[in-house]
Amino acid sequence: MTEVVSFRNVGVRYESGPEILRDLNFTLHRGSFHFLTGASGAGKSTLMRLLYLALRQTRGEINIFGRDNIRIPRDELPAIRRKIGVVFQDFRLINHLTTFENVALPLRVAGVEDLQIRKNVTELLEWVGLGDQINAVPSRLSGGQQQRVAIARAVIGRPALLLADEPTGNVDDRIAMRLLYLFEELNKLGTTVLIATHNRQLVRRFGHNQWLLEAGTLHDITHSA
Amino acid sequence: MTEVVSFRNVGVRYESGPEILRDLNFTLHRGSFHFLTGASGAGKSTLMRLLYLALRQTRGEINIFGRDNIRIPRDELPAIRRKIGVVFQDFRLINHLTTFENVALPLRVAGVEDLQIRKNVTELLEWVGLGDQINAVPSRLSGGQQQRVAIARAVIGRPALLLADEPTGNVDDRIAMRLLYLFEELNKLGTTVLIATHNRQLVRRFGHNQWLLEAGTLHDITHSA
Amino acid sequence: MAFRSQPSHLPLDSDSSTRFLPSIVALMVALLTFSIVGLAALHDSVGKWSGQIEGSLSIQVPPTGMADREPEEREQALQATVDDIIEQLADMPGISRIEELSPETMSALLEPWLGPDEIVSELPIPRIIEITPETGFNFDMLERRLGEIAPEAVLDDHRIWIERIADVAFSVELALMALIVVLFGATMLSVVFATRSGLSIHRTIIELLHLIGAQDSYIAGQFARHNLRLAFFGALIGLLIALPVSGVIAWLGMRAGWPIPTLVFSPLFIGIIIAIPFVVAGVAQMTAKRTVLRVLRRML
Amino acid sequence: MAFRSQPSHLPLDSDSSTRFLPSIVALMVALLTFSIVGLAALHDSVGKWSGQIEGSLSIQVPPTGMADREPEEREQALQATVDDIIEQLADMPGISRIEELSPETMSALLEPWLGPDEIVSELPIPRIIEITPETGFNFDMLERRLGEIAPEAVLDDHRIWIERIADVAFSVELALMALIVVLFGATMLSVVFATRSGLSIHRTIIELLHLIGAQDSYIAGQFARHNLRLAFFGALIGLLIALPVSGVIAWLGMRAGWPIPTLVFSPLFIGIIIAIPFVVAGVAQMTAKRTVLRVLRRML
Ligand SMILES: Nc1ncnc2c1ncn2[C@@H]1O[C@H](COP(=O)(O)OP(=O)(O)OP(=O)(O)O)[C@@H](O)[C@H]1O
Ligand SMILES: Nc1ncnc2c1ncn2[C@@H]1O[C@H](COP(=O)(O)OP(=O)(O)OP(=O)(O)O)[C@@H](O)[C@H]1O
Ligand SMILES: [Mg+2]
Ligand SMILES: [Mg+2]
Repeated sequence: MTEVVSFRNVGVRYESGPEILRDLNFTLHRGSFHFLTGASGAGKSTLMRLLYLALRQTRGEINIFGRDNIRIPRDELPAIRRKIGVVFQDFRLINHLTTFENVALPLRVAGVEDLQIRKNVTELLEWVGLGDQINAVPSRLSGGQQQRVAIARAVIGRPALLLADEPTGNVDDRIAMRLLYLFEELNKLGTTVLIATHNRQLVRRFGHNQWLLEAGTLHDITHSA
Repeated sequence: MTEVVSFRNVGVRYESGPEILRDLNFTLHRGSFHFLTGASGAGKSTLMRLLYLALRQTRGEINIFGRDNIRIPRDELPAIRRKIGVVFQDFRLINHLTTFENVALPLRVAGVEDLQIRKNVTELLEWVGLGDQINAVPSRLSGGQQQRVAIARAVIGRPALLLADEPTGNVDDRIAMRLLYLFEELNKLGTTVLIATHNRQLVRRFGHNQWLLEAGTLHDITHSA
Repeated sequence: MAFRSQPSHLPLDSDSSTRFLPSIVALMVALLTFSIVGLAALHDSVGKWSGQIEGSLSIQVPPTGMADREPEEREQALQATVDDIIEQLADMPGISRIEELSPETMSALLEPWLGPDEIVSELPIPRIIEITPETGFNFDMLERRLGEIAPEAVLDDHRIWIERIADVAFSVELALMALIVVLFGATMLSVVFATRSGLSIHRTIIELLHLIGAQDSYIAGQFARHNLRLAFFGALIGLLIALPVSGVIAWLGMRAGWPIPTLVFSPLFIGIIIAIPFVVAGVAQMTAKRTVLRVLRRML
Repeated sequence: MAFRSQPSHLPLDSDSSTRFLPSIVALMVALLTFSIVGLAALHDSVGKWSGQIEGSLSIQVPPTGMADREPEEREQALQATVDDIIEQLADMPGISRIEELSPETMSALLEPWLGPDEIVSELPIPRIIEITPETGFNFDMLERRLGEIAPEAVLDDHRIWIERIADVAFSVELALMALIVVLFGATMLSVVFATRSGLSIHRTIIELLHLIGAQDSYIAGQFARHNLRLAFFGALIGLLIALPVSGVIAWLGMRAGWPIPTLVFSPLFIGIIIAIPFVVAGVAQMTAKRTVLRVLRRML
């Protein structure tokens, strides 16, 4: 099975509002790397929400890890969610937990043992350049540092699918590159990566597949850019 | 008086931590336009905090609107703060207020009359492209839309000093340009503008003065870039 | 587009934390009202009892062992004992009046027992001494001293019993009053807690308002007004729950033979009940103001 | 670096909202404890009174207007009235026993008044009927019916007075019991409120945990345990405040002549007091669990 996610005629609207996304048809294969671009308000985060199962399509079919998303029983969802790492656009760090605890959260939830957690988290925090902020709470971190904590939390569990929503909006180009190398590293180990971003430069430099959300539908512009 | 802000040997540390900024010496003149760059964690937001009077230097002197910042009596601070517009890196929108109310806040606080507020806010929201989101609460807005609300709130009062901390991290280049035109517009009317950003492309395109924060000190790299 | 009617007020209402303050206030106000109604009812009862036990306590001096004496001699001996008792007890603390019951009153008292006959004056009738006790009166001490002076004398404990019970009822009343004070304090404390915890959620808003140049007094005023409204609303709900329930309980109680409370309809009582929401709202307002000002003072 | 000892538990402690739940719980538990101690003390008093008023109520049937008749005839007429009264009242509800006092008991009763003389049997002595009332007994009805049967008969209201007061005291006790029930309910409600409002602050954390793949039961369990601890802690503080204060009040009360409460030292009472923190903690835990599960169920 190489199809991680596939969409068929998917449409989404929030409550009684207009259809934000419509007629989405695409497939994410195992080990693929895509950039998702589009104007502000185009629906990138909405598409991400569909993928991390926080939102249901109003029409169409979504298949994720081989299962029809609306047919998955409630108690099987957590297991699927643990295979998905998400960098939220608004970080969603827990304010009263330290950097370490915030990053450790997915491992704690998965019941990984303490020693393992300690080793993995410290190592990863060193890599993203937060080795000296391990015990700081989010309010003591700079914007870019918070964003890196959010990224570390998303990748700590070596997810099968990584969704990053504007992961480099608050860091400089050097760190952005470093973070993308991290994503590529994961990708080489088999993780399917989808990154929503406004940073055209970055997209151009890494030259992976590029999708454009426009007027609610998805266009593959990998070769046209 | 053309000196809006001047720093003399300013240094800052948080509690007993290391000195984040040191020996800052610079002057912001009326009607000037500066970009502030620097690596993540360099101290850009910290410098901003000094400027919008949310933080005090641990040493040195800061002169703002002709007054020594630590000598301003507490009850005169609000009047000075109203002359400063701030786009916070983390937006700081009020969750249960609509877009309109969030943007109207500085005018309400200043006691501007309702009709005036209504006119100005709607006009500005149209300009930043949020004309159809006037009654949405922040949780219903996309990341870029939230950022634009934060920007609209910062500029609605036509401040004498505009401080924007990473104001384009969540919007695409087209909107980023549009927002910068808005800042330039204000700047032409006399507002002193200081924008902290990681977006080198933007800095390059607008070609204003560029300051670089590195190792805690400020370097003017306007002509070296 | 819905524009606010009061432009200078922040719309704090739609906030999700606003449900908590009213509910905790409603709860405390309901409890407080129950206790106040209870106190008023009890006070009425105690008042009624006191009215019925007003007056005195009596000592009977029986002509024990004198039946074989001459009537003259008997009366003299009895009189001596009576005078002795009165003299020795007169200076006891807590006795406001001590006096022998007149022979006429005695006849009247005995009439239903023995008939309105001459026979009374010839019989060895006991003498009765009436005592009007006052606060500080000590029944046990009286009994002890009486035992020393005239062991055959009998203290009529009918009235003293009522007195004692009224005393205990008064204690209960005091306890209930204390409970009301405690409940009032608790209500105020919970208003303070709830207001503060509500504000801790709004900390970021307070901070933001501060940074965009709002005066401390403006921010504090906004939150004070907001919390005043929430607390007043909560207190009203508390009253609206407590009053009908109290009414039903009172009705059931009266059916079961409790005295009809009149204090409940006095202006003082009604005034107190009406004052509750205002006091509660005032406390909430003040707390909010102080809390916000304290938060603000910590900021630059 | 400080690592947690329990890796599977989220460190929710350092959170600023955690101060509120314990304080409101402490307050309510203190109030509840006060009321329970008060009830126990009052129950003791009422128990003592009841012991003293056990027994009966009496009707005196005086030989009114019979002084000029022959002793024989007089006794017959009196006996007829007495039999009449006993017959007619026997079926009244609330009377468990009705019986004439024997002549010997009468003599014994009158002895201190008239001396141990033969004179008694020759005097027109009233007859006495003793009634043992039980629950459901209605004094006013008895009085009315007695007035119809024999207007000259006198109801001795000495004991009935005590009975009535004990009744009222019992009512007060019932009211206090009701108050305790209400306070208990209020404590539970405020635990529920405080727990829920605490959780509303944590909504984003709940959401995040959900999205990173935590099981509903895991999230609910974490918060349940956290709130259990907070509530237990609050309840303990409430007890630690209320018990010494109750002790001081009791001591003052006993100095002022209240009966010494013995119920307070009974195992049942001590058991109830000890149970409070556990019940409160249990309610907090359950509320947290349910609230979190409800929040989670609303999410996908
Ligand atoms: N919870 C919601 N309820 C209603 N409308 C929503 C909600 N979330 C988003 N929207 C609307 O859906 C549209 C798409 O939002 P989305 O967040 O997906 O955009 P985006 O592509 O991520 O934009 P950005 O680059 O600015 O983050 C926007 O117009 C937004 O207002
Ligand atoms: N409240 C605070 N207490 C202690 N340290 C802080 C606090 N705020 C920031 N810092 C530290 O100060 C340094 C500078 O932070 P600052 O937010 O100014 O960086 P920045 O240049 O804005 O970075 P970014 O581009 O990532 O937003 C960082 O190392 C950060 O950890
Ligand atoms: Mg988005
Ligand atoms: Mg910053």
